[in-house]
Amino acid sequence: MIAKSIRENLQGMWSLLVGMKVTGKNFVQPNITVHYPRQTVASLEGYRGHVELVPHDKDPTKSKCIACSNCVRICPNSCITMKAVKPKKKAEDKEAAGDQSEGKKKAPAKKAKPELQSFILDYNYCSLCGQCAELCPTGALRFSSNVYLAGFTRQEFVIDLLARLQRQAQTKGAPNG
Amino acid sequence: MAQENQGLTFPFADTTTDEPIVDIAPVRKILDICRAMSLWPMTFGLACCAIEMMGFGMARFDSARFGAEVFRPSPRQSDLMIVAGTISRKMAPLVVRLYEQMPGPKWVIAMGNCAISGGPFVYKDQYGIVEGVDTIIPVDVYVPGCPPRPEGLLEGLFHVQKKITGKRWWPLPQTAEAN
Amino acid sequence: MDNLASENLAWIVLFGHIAIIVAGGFITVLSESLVRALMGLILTLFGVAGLFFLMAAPFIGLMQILIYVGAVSVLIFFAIMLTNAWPGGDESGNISGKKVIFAILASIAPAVFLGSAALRTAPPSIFVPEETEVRELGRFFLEPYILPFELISLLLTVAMAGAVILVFERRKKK
Amino acid sequence: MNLDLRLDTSGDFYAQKFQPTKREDTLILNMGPQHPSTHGVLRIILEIDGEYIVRAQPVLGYIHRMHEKMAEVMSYPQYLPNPARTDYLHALAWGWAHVGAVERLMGLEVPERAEFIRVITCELNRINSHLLWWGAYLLDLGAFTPIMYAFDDREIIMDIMQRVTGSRLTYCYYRFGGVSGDIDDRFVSETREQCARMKERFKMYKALVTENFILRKRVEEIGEISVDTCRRYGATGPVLRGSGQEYDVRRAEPYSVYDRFDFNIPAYNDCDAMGRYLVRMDEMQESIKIIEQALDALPEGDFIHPKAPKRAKPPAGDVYFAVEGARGKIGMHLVSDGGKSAYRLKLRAPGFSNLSLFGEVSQGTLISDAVSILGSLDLVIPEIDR
Amino acid sequence: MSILTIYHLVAIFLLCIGIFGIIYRRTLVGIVLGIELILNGAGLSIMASAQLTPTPNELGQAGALVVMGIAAAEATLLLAILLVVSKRFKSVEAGKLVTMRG
Amino acid sequence: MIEAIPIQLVIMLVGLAATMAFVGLNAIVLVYLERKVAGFIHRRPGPYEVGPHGILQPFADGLKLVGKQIFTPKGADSFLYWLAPMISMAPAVVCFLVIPFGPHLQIINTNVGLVLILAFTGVNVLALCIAGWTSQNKYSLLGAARGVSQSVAYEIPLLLSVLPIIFLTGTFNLFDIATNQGSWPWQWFVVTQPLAFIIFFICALAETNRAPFDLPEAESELTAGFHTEYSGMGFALFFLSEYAYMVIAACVGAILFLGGFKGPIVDGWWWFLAKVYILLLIMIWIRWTFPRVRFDQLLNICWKWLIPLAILNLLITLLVIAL
Repeated sequence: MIAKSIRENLQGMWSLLVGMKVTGKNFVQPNITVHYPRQTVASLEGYRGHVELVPHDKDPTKSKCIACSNCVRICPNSCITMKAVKPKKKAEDKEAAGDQSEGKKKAPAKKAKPELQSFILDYNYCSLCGQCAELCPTGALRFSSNVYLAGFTRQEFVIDLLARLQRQAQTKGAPNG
Repeated sequence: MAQENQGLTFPFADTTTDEPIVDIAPVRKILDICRAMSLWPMTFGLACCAIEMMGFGMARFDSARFGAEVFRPSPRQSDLMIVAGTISRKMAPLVVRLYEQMPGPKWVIAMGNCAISGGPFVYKDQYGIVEGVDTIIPVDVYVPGCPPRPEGLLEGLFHVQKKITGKRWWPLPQTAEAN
Repeated sequence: MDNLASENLAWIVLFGHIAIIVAGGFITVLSESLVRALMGLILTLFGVAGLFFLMAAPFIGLMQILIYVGAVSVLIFFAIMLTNAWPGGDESGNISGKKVIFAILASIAPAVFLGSAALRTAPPSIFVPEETEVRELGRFFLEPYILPFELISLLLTVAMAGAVILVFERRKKK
Repeated sequence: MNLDLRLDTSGDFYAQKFQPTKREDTLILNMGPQHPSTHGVLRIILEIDGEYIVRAQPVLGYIHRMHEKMAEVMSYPQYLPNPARTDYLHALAWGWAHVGAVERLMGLEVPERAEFIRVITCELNRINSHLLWWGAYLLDLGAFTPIMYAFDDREIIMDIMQRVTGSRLTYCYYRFGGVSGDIDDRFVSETREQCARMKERFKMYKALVTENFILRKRVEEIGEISVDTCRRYGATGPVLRGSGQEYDVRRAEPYSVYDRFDFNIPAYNDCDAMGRYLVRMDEMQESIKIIEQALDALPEGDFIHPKAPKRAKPPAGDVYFAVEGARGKIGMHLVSDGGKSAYRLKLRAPGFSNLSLFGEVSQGTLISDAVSILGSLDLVIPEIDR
Repeated sequence: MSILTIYHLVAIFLLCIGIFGIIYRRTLVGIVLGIELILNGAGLSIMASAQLTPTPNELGQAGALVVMGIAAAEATLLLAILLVVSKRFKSVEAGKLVTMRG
Repeated sequence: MIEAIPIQLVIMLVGLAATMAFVGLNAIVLVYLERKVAGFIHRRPGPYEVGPHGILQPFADGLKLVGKQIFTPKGADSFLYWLAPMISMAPAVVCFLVIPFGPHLQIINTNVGLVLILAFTGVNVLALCIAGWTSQNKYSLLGAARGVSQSVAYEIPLLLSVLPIIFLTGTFNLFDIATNQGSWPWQWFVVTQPLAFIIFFICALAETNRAPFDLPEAESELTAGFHTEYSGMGFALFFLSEYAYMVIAACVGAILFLGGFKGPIVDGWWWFLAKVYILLLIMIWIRWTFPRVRFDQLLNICWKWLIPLAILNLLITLLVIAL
């Protein structure tokens, strides 16, 4: 009885030493920390940041969006507000410049296509389900990899995606051109 | 607190703290830097974001590098309240109380969309949640996302440091987009 | 000159300790909060320990701290915590004047007798006592005075056993 | 300086309604809503006698997020992100329960590849959930290091999952009729690598924790829950299996392709916290077994049913679909009136039943043991409050 | 005034204030505090008498140690008694315990 | 003795200042060390960005704690409330006075050094009690109750494990105990008294409330235990005193069992510091490895294992000495 208990306790003490060996082994192994602001994680591929507009193939300041507002309707949290106007006469020129190459079903020449005026994402309400991007008939939405958002007011995250797109096009275009 | 619970509007939390005993500009500056470099968060998780908050303290992202290592369970010893998750109306008075229990100077990060605005749980006629923690306590930094990545929270921490000292101490990550 | 200075210093130290003891004593009996009273007691204990040091018996002084402060006062603290003897509850409130008078009378009586006795029959004393080795003390305990030493041990054992039995019985009844 | 320890007279509604026993030497202690060992915002009112618990009563609702109500307001696809947020640790199982119920009601068939993807991701998610539980449980017991090691593994799994699902935690991956994106070779190879790595890690976990003397003393013969108690409260999952009942929804009412895999259902007859601990540790290894089998047998094909409707609109009727989550049986009872949002959606949260045990089991234990029991139940409070 | 007298006066002071405390205090714990004061006075007196006179020093030190031993034993027992009393009478006020009933 | 007072007083005052500095320095080093070791065990760098490799981190923490709002809970006895951390800190400083750091580095060489340390470390319990009591918080009170029973219980095996050394050397004087041992490791008492050393070490862990015996401040059970309500300076002082007691425990252990400042080749304070820090590192290592024990287990270990073993060890030692 006593012998058994002593043996058990000795084994227990041994297990404690084994535990210390494990932590000791880990102590000498290299760190796995990503030193964040100086390094970033290897792969953000596939991660959903907030959505962003995909620039048009031809004109990087324009979006592929056709203002069908599918995304507005599917969004569970109604974070997307979209404003589009039906263009007057001059719409044809732009269409000719842009949309023709896209294999879209509803791009007949006659119909006046609404033009995107503003595309505002209230990121504060988004739950990143990704259904807007999935449902988009033209593939005009994608996920940004901007995961470093933080700010002093919540208005900072009401993002005007169209303006953002244009800004990006400019900054990207500047060094190149 | 219980009475306040009945009404649906919460009086703004009592944010008064004692005046500092010594208030000389250079001393204050040094103290501010020390405060910025040793922001001890409170172990206070509400929902999903709390797991990412744990990730923020764990080996891969390691908030300890910036002095935000010591997660204190008691609000008395913490400087930073990370509101990580949805605040239900039942919880709101307690969040206010926790905030008031922290001794000044203190800072609040609203982490995740739920804490910022109610996030995915806001719909017409919703009855259960507080739409934004900034309606009940003053918030210093917002970190959006659902849930934000630990990098986002680290950025939030840097923003708090920037707010305290008026300077960003660490470089911008290379992949951060010029927004 | 040097000697005089050190002598004066010695008196200052002595009276400092006495002042601590007096203050502690008054806090112990007069404060409304029992915890504060206990703090007063501890102050007194430290004062007495200091006097032991002055009497060149550091071992006894340390024992005083070890036993009284480390054990006895902690036990009393426990008693305060466990018995709901809240300050503002049991210990506060007016105390009848009669009781105070009785208390003062009862305490003055021995003071008068013993005090006068102490003053009248004061034997000549050594100003500089010499330190005893702990080893000597141990020998003293183990050779001529082994009986009292064993009696203390017995007393402590019995007290511990008694305490355990007292509290244990209550649990059994429940 | 007036602290009446016997009764929290200044307490709120719950503390006042909490009927203390007749004993007078007890004190009421509020554990939570903000307390390190409640993993969120659970509040437990304890009546303690010294260190012993006389009575314990959980108070819920501090993170009630109206999930059931939202199902009635939102259309079916709009509700997709919600289940992930009920139980954020095993988000995919909840998502599966939701899409499964809708699919069953609609009679929608899921392509085989999608089913396999679902199995793989769901099991990966289960490992993640158990790993977090493991770390957090040991944190409750006072060991700081295991949670760090658990997160090392978690981060790798999260990276693997993030590539296909897009998130780290609150996955919104399953769609009616399939999944939202296909897996690729990289996913397969990374998963295989991780499975091999995990096997090594389990050995380390065992040496560091499972065989640790102090831990064994802290969990063995603590919080014994009999099968009968489990039945009375409806406890499922590792709690029930830790009591010796080999009940697993994956085996009992097989859904998806689980009947094709060869895996054991770990069960321990000791009924104590150690039993529950071991069940979870074994379950992770079983999950790895399932994942490896699924990867081997991964068929080609669509990852989503080609005719899957974008806006699901199931016919009128009601359906119940259950899956095995990391915490137990997740059930979704969906009642539809044919509209675009559910008429009623009842979520059966396993944590709720598991928590209900606590009041009974914790009676007469030490506070430390209560923390140990609470941890061994593996609670996720938003799931309980829904 | 010899230094021994001073020590003795301090001891007497402790005795007096202890007695005062015993009568003045209303709770049992307060009374225990008074008793401790008296015991301290006794120890001090014994020590002083031995150290500052030609008496062997060990005698005084041993005496002081005995006093401490007694104090420790007494405190242990008193704690136990206090616990029992407070459970039985719901109070540790000395005035309420005069009934001598269980 | 009385003639000697002025000189001693001067030495004591200088010594006090020196020990204060030593305590402060040690706390800073230990905080840094603890966090770094914890970090490396977790495979992360620990404090890193504040100063090169984070060496300024403890300073930032300390200054921040000084700058925090000072706060007394409502209804607390504010005098006692703030007295508690000081009572906790003060004896620690006194204890350092009698520790021989090197052959000529000792502030007071007294014959009762060991008793002094044992007596003054016992005062810490009182601080714990007062802190728990005056905080007006049930968690604090429970933490204090735990702390008291823990330290009172573990004081007994601690004394019993120290006794064999006293029997072997015949003195309470720490300097003499150290010089009684030889310069080489096999001449230290740890070789002749391994059981006593293990018991002493376990008791030291328990007395200093270190994990796995950190029950008075058990985070997951009692939030922060007895110092739940302390903010700023109060918390800092408790923190500091915890580390100070750790250092004292390690110092005593080094002197009693590891030969103190004696070491191969040249004796000196370097050997002493090295031994102390090795003991401290083991303490830290243990903390980051094991779960916490339960309260009744803690007492069981003490009463059922440590005390009988210590008594057995003592008896065997006596027998050997007698023969």
